[in-house]
Amino acid sequence: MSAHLLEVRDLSVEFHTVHGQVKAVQSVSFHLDPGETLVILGESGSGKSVSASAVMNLIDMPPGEITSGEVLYRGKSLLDMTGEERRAINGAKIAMIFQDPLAHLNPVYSVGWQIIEMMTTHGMPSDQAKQRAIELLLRVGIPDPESRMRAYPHQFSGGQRQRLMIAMALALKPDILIADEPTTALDVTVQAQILALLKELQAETGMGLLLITHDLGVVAEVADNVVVMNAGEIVESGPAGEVYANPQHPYTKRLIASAPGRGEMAEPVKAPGEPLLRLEGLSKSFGKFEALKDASLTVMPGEIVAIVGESGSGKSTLAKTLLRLEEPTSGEAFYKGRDLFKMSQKELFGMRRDIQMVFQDPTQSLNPRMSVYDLISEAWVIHPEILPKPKWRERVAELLGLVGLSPDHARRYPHQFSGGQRQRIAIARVLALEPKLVVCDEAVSALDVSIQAQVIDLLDGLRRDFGLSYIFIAHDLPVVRDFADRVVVMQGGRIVEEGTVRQIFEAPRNDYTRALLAASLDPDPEVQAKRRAARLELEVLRP
Amino acid sequence: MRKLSVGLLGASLAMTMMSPALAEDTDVTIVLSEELDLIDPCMASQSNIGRVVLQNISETMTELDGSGGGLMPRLAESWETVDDDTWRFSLRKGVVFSDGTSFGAEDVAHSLKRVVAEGLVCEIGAKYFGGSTITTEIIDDHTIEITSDPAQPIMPLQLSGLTIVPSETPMEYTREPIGTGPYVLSEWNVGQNVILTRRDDYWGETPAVTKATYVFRSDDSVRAAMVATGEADFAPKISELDATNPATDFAYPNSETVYLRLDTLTAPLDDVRVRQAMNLAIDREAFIGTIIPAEAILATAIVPPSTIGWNADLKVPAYDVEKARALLAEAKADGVPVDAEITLIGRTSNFANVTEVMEALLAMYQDAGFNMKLEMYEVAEWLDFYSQPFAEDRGPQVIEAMHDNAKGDPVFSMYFKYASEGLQSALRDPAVDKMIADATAATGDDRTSKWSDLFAYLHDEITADVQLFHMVGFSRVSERLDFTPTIATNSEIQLSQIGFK
Amino acid sequence: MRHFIGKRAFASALSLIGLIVLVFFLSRLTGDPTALFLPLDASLESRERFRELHGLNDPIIVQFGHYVWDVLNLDFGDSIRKARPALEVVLSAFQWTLILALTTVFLVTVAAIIIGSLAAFYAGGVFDRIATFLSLIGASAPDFWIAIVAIVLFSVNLGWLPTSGTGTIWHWVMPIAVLFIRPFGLALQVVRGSMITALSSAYVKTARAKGVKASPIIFVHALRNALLPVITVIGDLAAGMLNGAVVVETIFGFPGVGKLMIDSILQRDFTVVLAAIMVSAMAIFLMNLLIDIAYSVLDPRIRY
Amino acid sequence: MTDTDQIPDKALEKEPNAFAQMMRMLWHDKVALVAVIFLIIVAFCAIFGPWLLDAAATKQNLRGRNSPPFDMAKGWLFVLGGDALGRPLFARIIVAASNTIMVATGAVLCSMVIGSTLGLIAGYTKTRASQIILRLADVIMSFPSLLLAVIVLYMLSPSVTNIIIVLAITRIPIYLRTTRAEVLEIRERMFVQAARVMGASDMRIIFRHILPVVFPTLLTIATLDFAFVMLAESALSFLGIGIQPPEITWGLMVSQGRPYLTNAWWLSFWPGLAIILTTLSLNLVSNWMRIALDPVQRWRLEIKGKKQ
Repeated sequence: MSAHLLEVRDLSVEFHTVHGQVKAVQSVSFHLDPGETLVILGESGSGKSVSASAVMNLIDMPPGEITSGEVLYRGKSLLDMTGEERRAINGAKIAMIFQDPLAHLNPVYSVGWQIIEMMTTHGMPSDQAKQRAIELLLRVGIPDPESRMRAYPHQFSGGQRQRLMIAMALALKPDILIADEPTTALDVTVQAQILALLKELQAETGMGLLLITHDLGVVAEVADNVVVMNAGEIVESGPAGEVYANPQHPYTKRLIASAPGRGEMAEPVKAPGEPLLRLEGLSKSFGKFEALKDASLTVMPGEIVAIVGESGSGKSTLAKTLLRLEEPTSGEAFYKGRDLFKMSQKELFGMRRDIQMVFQDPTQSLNPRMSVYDLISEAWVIHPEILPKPKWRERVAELLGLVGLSPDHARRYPHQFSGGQRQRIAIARVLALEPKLVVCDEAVSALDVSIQAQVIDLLDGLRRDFGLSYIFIAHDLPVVRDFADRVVVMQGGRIVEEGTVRQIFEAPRNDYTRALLAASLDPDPEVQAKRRAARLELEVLRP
Repeated sequence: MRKLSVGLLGASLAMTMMSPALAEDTDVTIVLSEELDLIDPCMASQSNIGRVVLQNISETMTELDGSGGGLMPRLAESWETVDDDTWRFSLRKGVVFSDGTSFGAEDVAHSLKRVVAEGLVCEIGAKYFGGSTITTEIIDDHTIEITSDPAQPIMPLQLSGLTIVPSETPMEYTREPIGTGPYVLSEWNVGQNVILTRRDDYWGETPAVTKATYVFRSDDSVRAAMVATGEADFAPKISELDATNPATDFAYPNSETVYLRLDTLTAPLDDVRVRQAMNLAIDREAFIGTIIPAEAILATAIVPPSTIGWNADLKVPAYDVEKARALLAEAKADGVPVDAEITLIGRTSNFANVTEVMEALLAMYQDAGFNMKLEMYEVAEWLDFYSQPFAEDRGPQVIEAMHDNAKGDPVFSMYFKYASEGLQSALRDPAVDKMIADATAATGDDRTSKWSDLFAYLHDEITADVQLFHMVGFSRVSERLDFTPTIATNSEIQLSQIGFK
Repeated sequence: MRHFIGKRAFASALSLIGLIVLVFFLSRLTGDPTALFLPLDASLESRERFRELHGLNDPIIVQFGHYVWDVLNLDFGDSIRKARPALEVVLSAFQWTLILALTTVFLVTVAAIIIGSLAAFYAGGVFDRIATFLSLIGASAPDFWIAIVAIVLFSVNLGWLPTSGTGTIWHWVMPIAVLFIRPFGLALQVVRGSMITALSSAYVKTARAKGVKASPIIFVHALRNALLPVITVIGDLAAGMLNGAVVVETIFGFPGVGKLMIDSILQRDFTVVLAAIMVSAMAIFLMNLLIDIAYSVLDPRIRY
Repeated sequence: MTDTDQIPDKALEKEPNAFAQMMRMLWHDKVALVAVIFLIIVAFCAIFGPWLLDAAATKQNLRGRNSPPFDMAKGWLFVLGGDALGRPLFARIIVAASNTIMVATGAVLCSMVIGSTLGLIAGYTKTRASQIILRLADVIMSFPSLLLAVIVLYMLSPSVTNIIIVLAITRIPIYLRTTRAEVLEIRERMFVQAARVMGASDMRIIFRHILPVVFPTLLTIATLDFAFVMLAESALSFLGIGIQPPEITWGLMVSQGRPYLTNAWWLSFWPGLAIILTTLSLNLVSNWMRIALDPVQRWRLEIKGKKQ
């Protein structure tokens, strides 16, 4: 039997943590051949990144420790090699790119220097390396490479940075490229470009691509074979199409089932009288930069209005301005007929009860030094008229029950919960104020797919039960499709299109909306293959 | 660890490089305790300035022999009284200043004028000629008459402190002192050293030392260490604790007297019994050889024994706590508020071990039943307590002070410390005022006995203060020098007296 | 950049003015220098004359007015004690302080960076523990105590180094070594902490994935990123040293600005105190500016 | 989205309380443990020392001065020798702990409270007040601390309280600048915005949300500063403008014993050693705390003993 390009056999990794030994990876085996794209699919904590780190010798030991198994590169055991030998393979034979290119590029050295270093480290003369670096930048689509070589990572956009990472990784034409969530932090349109680039380069060099992701859409877009991981173990593997069409393991089934974007689309709500909120010509500038230009929209009672757009589209600025975390440059916002921006401190204080916000990252939006009870009851400390103190304990328990947590959890602190649980706590806190309108700023974007679905269900249930209205800010179109009544599309600080979900998803009028829809990835490999073909027709994607 | 290796590296190199630096073996290095602010001859009464200037750069009319030989001529060859308030001095001929001009009566007159000039604060003027008006009359180039109002019977002694500068010297501080002495100031590297070099055209004997370098270290042990390592030849002031090598270390009486000034103006210290109790309550002997050098002498007066009129009959009060307590009880019975809290005020770094001495005194007084607390102050604050005007509601205060009189006559002390108008006097006794005035005007044996009576009166009759110790200074002299420090070392170092073995 | 320097200079000038006003008035509260300058026996008239001569009898606000006017005419007054222009007195002491401070800071920086980086790389290991422990012991001892022990040991007993003073290069060894110890302990800790953070950062992971060797990872990739907080601390240390090192200067007879300052304070030589503050403040301002420039050189993200 | 994100889920049931966890981490770092125990002993001396040994510590015996250490003939109090006035050094060191620790604690607490309050204001508000506070910090920083000492001690007197005032003032900028820098960052964090959205007042945001997050940093600095202040106090004593007898502190003892270094080394050695050991312990504890309070670093203390 000829050796695989890369083979991982029976790998187990343990971590020493506050909570004792944790088995991050247990008896994991997979292999990769030249020209193959193998995707490791898993949610956070599944051990997918740890497996890849083991291949690259990037696990910090301690706290991590490889307890069993082997990693073979072309039949040679990597784990038995000396540090010197591993270094010779790293970069030259097996290269890696990461999720957050800004953090993974050294901020204080020019990108040219960093790309050249990859080659000089492995013995290439520096003038030759420089020549090659320029070629590489050109190849990954960085315009004007000679002068851009001298620029620093922060001077590039997110997509460009990932291109730089790719250029660096491919500098020595490695046999294997490991890509750890390479597109997770990127906008959908950029994600599509990066994935396309990776595929192109793979076709050119014939390298094996090991891609790690949590996104079924990415699997559908690029994978030949897929390995599904959960809680440190491989639960299922096989060709991507087969796994999707015919999942065997319950976890895989659940994962596929919870993928958003295939539910019923909401029918437009008939406007019953006065709008709850009406924005008129809202603008916000930071110095010369106009983050928000002349935005107008209305929210009816009980309505879910989604605002979609990519980074820099002004959707978060809109939310912050609305909540008066930022002062608008101009414009008006009528809440129940009164202008939010002209309110006195006292009126504003009253309004705070009615309009609430759920933030993107519950880890950051919950004060780590307050217990769950303190977090939720703080609402009543601030607004004592809502509830008399003796009833607090009871109500906290009630609210926790409402969001699917146990009353016992009131004594605990945020760091003792998982991401999804934390977001539930954040929602319980919002409910404590009995608001009318809740602004959800990317409230589910940081969550795993299965948890995302649960939180969405929770929000939807609360709307039914309490008649809440939502402004739902998101970049993820499938979620919006399932949840929203109306959709507002923003680009460059402007609202470019507005309509019911059906209008937007089925008959988009704006080019940008169409590009967004085209770039969004569908979990079904077959659907995705069709989209890929369709996308090629849309020129807007190519700058 | 790293530091050590730096040290080791440095050291090994140092051994090879440091040795040849010694210049001519007739050069000396003297380490003083303080950097000089000024080198103006009219400030030479400050001890460190004096140690550089006096008799080295600038000479005086007369000179007090440090080894007990009395007053000797220097630039004045002889002197006589003309009448009660006028003295005539004959000056030495053939003396030239270091700038080439020759010395004459003109220069003496100018020097006297300069030390009391407005717009120039001269310490010599304030110290020796304060309160009297001096006029001069030039008889000829080498004869001068000096008149003082009021009369000064000890004018020649006072002139042993007056540094003579050429008549061209401006009425402002000079940084280039010119004098008739055997040395000239050749370099002054501020912050580092002062260098004197020998003159060829000096009128007297040519001294052995060719060049003297003065350096400044404020730490006692460093100064001692410098002589020990050969970096310096002479440290006029070191700590007793470091004076452990009999071959190099000398004790010399430094004319300083430590005493406690009692505030006789405030109850309960206005009662003589309380003051006596304060004298009886302390075990003076216990200090000697422990925290006060063994060579120090118990004092009965504010001036050292070499001063005229010093009264050998006065006895150091015996240590008698019982008697002290009895006196206090007696005073208390008469309604004296002996329980009032007395503040014992000390001056930080006044002399070696001052803190320990004050702590020991406090403990002894508390033991004898005094209600006392100790406060230590740095000099500026301490002066506020020590000098008039006193604060109104100060409460009873006992102030530690050290007084220096190296001039051999009590006149330089008594008025300031005991007269009603005296700046540091907490005594208001008309009898004392009269005795001081009489003694000041007297001459000869009459003067001696008048001072002697005053000391007896102060010590035995009114117990004006608590006299403690006549102090000694310690100095370290390199073994290659032939030089013995004397009482004069406290104010001057005559390089011409230094020889080599 | 020019705008930034201007803004910085303005803020510093503001602080300096506040400082001068504060020092001027507060220092006057500690009594006047007359009693200290004149002998104890000096008569009240000569005291009065002294006060008159140095303008100490004027109302304090008038004295301040005179001072400000003189300073605006670049006259920083004369030292009462030394009868020399105060600025001249201060500058001659300051040159020594400057050399001492710069040399020490340079050595501290180099040593702390090298040892601290290695300690961070081997965090938890033997080297780390020994380096940390020794530097902490050094940083925990009173400096005057170390200085005197060093003199007794190295000069008197071993005769390796001169006790004190200036002159040859060997005179510098002990003052610098004593001055070195405490800042070194502090800087080492900062370098170590900052390097641990940098070494666990994502870009170091990238470098490892590239196959870069350990030493360039430490000294090229991590170090430059770790230097910003280090530079801040070094800057603070240097600023402290530019105010003089009183203890070291006192013991080693080193003619620096710290000893000058304490002497002038104790002797109430206010003009010298004020001039010294101004000179130090200027030096510290320039140094802070240099540090800001160093920031922007080290980290291209920082632009003023 | 780290891989260990979900671990707490599993550990939820057996989460120990914070104190027990701290103790466990302390147990794993033996050096820090020794340091903490030493500090507890020092604290004990500081609290009970004067009460137990004051009489012994002030009993003079001029004729039995500078008695050498380890000579048990004069009683266990003289185990470290006697000082220049024949008082037992051991007793004096224990009694002096009181003033020494009081000065250090007082100065650190005062500067921390004042400095961090000003820092909170300067960091939280964007108004002119923040600029004024910053300039004030600059002024204090460049104000010669010795001059400050002379001024305060001249106008008042060199008592323990006034030494505390002097030292506290000079340390204020450290806390001020650190707090401000932290607040500037924390102010922008999501949970602060969340509180603002709920209508929380500025006071509530500052004291309930920001301060608890800054506090561990302040605590670490304070521990270090404690050591610094002790050394500064002894330097003041060295220069003769610190605490004056008959009060005693370790710093004063060192500077009083300094002239005897060559012939009675123990006079300044033992109090010097007390200072070194205390500051060293504080530094070690501070180091330990920096790790123990940092969730990212904490594992270093957690796993020791289980592995290696």
